[in-house]
Amino acid sequence: MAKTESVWAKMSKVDRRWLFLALWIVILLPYFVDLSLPLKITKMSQDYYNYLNNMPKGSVIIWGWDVSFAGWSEMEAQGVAVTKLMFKMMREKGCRIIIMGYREECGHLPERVLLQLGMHPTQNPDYGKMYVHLGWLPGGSVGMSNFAKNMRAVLPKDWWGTPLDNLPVMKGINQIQDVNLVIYIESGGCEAAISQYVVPYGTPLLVCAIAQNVPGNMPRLDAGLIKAMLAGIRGGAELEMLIKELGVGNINITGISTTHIVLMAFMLLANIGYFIRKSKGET
Amino acid sequence: MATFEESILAFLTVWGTLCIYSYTFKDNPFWKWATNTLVAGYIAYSAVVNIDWLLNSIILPMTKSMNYIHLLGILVGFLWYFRFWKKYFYIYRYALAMNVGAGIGISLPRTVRSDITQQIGATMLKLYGTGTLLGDFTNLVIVFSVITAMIYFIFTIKHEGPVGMPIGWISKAGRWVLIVTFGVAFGNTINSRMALLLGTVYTLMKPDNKIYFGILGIIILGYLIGTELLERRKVAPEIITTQKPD
Amino acid sequence: MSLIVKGRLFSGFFLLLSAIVILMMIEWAKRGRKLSLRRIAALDAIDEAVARATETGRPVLQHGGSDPSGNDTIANFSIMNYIARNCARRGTDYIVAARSTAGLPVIREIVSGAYEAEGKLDVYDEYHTIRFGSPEQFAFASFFMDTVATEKPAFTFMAGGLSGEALTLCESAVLAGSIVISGSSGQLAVLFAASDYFLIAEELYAAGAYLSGDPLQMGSLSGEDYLKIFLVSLAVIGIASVSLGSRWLFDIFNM
Amino acid sequence: MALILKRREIPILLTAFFAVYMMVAYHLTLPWLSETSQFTKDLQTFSQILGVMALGLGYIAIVRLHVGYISRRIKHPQHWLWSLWLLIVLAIVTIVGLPLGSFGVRSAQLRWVYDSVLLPMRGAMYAVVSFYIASAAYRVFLARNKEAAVMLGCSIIVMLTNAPVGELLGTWVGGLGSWLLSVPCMAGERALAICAGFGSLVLAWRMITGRETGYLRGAREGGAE
Repeated sequence: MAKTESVWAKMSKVDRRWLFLALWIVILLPYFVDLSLPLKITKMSQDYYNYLNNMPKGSVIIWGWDVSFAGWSEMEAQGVAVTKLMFKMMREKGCRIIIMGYREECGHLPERVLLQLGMHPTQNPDYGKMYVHLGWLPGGSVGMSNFAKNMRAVLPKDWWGTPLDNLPVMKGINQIQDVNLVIYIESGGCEAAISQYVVPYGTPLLVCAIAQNVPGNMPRLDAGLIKAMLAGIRGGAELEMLIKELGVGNINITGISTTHIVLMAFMLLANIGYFIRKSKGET
Repeated sequence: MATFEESILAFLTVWGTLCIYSYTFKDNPFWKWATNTLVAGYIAYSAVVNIDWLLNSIILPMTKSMNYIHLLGILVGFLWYFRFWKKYFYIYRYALAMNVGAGIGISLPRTVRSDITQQIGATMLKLYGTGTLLGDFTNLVIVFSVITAMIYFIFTIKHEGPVGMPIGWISKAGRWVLIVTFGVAFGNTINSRMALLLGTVYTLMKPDNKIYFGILGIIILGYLIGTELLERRKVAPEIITTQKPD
Repeated sequence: MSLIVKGRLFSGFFLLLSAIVILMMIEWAKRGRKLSLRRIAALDAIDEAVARATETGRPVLQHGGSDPSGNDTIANFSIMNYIARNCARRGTDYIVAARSTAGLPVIREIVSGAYEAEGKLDVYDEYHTIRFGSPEQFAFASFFMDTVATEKPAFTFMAGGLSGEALTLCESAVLAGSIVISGSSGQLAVLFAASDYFLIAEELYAAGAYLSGDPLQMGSLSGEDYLKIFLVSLAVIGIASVSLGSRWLFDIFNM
Repeated sequence: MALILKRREIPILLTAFFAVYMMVAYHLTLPWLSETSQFTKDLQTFSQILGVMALGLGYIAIVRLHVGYISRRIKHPQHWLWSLWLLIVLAIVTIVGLPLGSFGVRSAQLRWVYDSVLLPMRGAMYAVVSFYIASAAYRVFLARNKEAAVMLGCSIIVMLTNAPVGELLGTWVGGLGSWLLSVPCMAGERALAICAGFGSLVLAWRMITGRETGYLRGAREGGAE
């Protein structure tokens, strides 16, 4: 009797580094053993994909980035998958894609993805005809509000210094009303995009949200301020499946399963231990 | 085969990441190195990127055709730096005040619509006649939850007396709504954090980086465990005496 | 062409209404209107936790908050004053882990003021009580955890601009055997789960207002409450009329 | 003169002017007072540039802090040699990022810095927290009372919804998880968003009317009393 007590009591005091070790093991496990499970497409991701699929030909789309370096580890799946989808729409439907960033890091992050996809201006002569990377826009809400009214006042050149007037893709695009859709990838909330683009001008907005911000964005999705939302790494993995180009999302989603199982096991063990100790009057 | 440059890149990537992860074991010099490097690197990075924007979008175009608003912005912008001048630091408040004022003026009216009036508008749902039983139930839950949770945040009514008592009950229900919200949000936070972790591990396990991950991982872990064991030997008696019964 | 942009009338009206109500309530509170607040469980817990720290002879630790510009930090300062006075009165060791350089002078003022008000300025040692870590998020987290490990506080209060690092702080304090009370308008779920008592967003502001009795904070709180009651009643009317098949209120909202 | 400039009324009036003008302009359609009038546009461009000009504040502040640490040879909270290293890194990245010679923001050298140092390290920094989530889940997340039990239950259902492994238990898990997210959680978040909106309204009106001057010095004068 006394022995079991001490086991459960000990368990509640186990050095947390053993838990960390367990976590490391299950994170690395999928790299050595194939544990991939079938992934069901959720309604949210399907809606997102359908919305983009139903965009009319020749639409102008702002592909806005607001991801920090810290959030990129999670958002890489979505960022790359949506960029691929954008280029697919550009080729198939003649959509014009305007890539831009809303924080310091987001001049370089899209550039990195463009390099990875072979769409960097040094790699692709089509740059500037159908798509452009405007670099990043400073100033948060103030900057966005200004950009919405008068794009060229604050971003007269693209990221590599070519004046916008020399780029055919920007022809006739001077304010937010000339844009059909804004896609916004965020790791720190999408309030600014909603209040500067959606509320005053009614521009449709799609959001790619970090999983942590999904609950906070739900009321806005429900109120119609956001048209569709892609949620966390699972959303990224699902979009990869929908566009039939598997990538980092589908690799990491297996790790999500294994880590979640371990975390739930931790929770369960802790609670069993707690109740046993409680029933024995130890707490 | 990776080039020399790529190898250095891979080495640095793995080294930096592992130095930070070493913190989960305990505070150590690798972590100190990493956090100082990161703080400095990030601040310098954002400064140069901002300078680059100013140069490219504002200052260089100004040399071609004068834009007085841009010029005024830059000149007034120097007021910020009075902050570091003891005697006239208060001038810096002018820049701050303008900046804060513009921020409020631009975001407030729109936030009122997106976060307050539009949200209340979206809560005005049909309580019956949506067609399905689940639809009716869902609407009822939404309406009930929003209203009770909002009443939870009303503080100036005491939960006593004929008016206060029912409000107290409603407020209790609101607390339960918030708890369910937090439960769901916690699940999503776990998802987010695990995804971050997996993303960095994905970088570590890239073909170029794998080998460094193995080598550096063993070196850093060896150092940590070694120092831990040494420390334990030194302070072991003390731990026993200071441990408090739970 | 109308004078007001279409779709912005109602939110504009609400903006104006909010200004009138809030400013009026602040003015009223300044003229000496007495307000009573509903009970907030975490507030009673603060007293108990300080008492426990006194019994065990271990210190009380408080997070100094990030840059002092938001509601969270203002509330944290009010609570800081209360806890510091409480500790000074009972002779309990009190430590503030400061994060912001701009906040540091304010913290010094508040804590020394609290000790002075209790007539304990002779035992107040600024270098022991107020410790500056680093303004950078994770460097501060590491400093905070270090402080927790060496001081082993019996009670830790955290509020004022907590973000991603908050869980690490909270977890380290819990591991050191401390009661943790926190309050924040961000990171709600995580902190709610990890702390013993948690002041949810506005609850923190209410706690700050209650503990300081500051008419500015009290008045704002009461103004907000009137606006909330107004909105809730509008919502109830709207729900009733929508259920009966009329969308007139909904249309007004979108005017 | 200096006494007049020092007065708190000047910054308060500036805040009030900028805020009230922008709010009024947002709602009206007058040719000289509307959101698209030239003056509003100019004022916004001006504010944006003004905001960017603050770029050096954090930079100078951190240099001053660490120069202070070095000159006092401090040992706590960290050894002053680390501060020296911090300043060296600061100098290197700054030089690499400024447009001097082949350096600059778009140079290969800066790409190195962010690709190999900043990007992985900042990601790892936040990922460290995930380990603490694991330990919090184990140690703190106990069904001690009804509240904790409900929260635990909701979290587990959402975790099962987010991970593909949950589907092995049946489709009801995903359905329940999405319902929890889009109905009660959405409603709770809506209430929180509305209240947060009120919080910013209150703060804004207090700032505009000069009742809240904390932001101008760091905090309200006279402390919290």
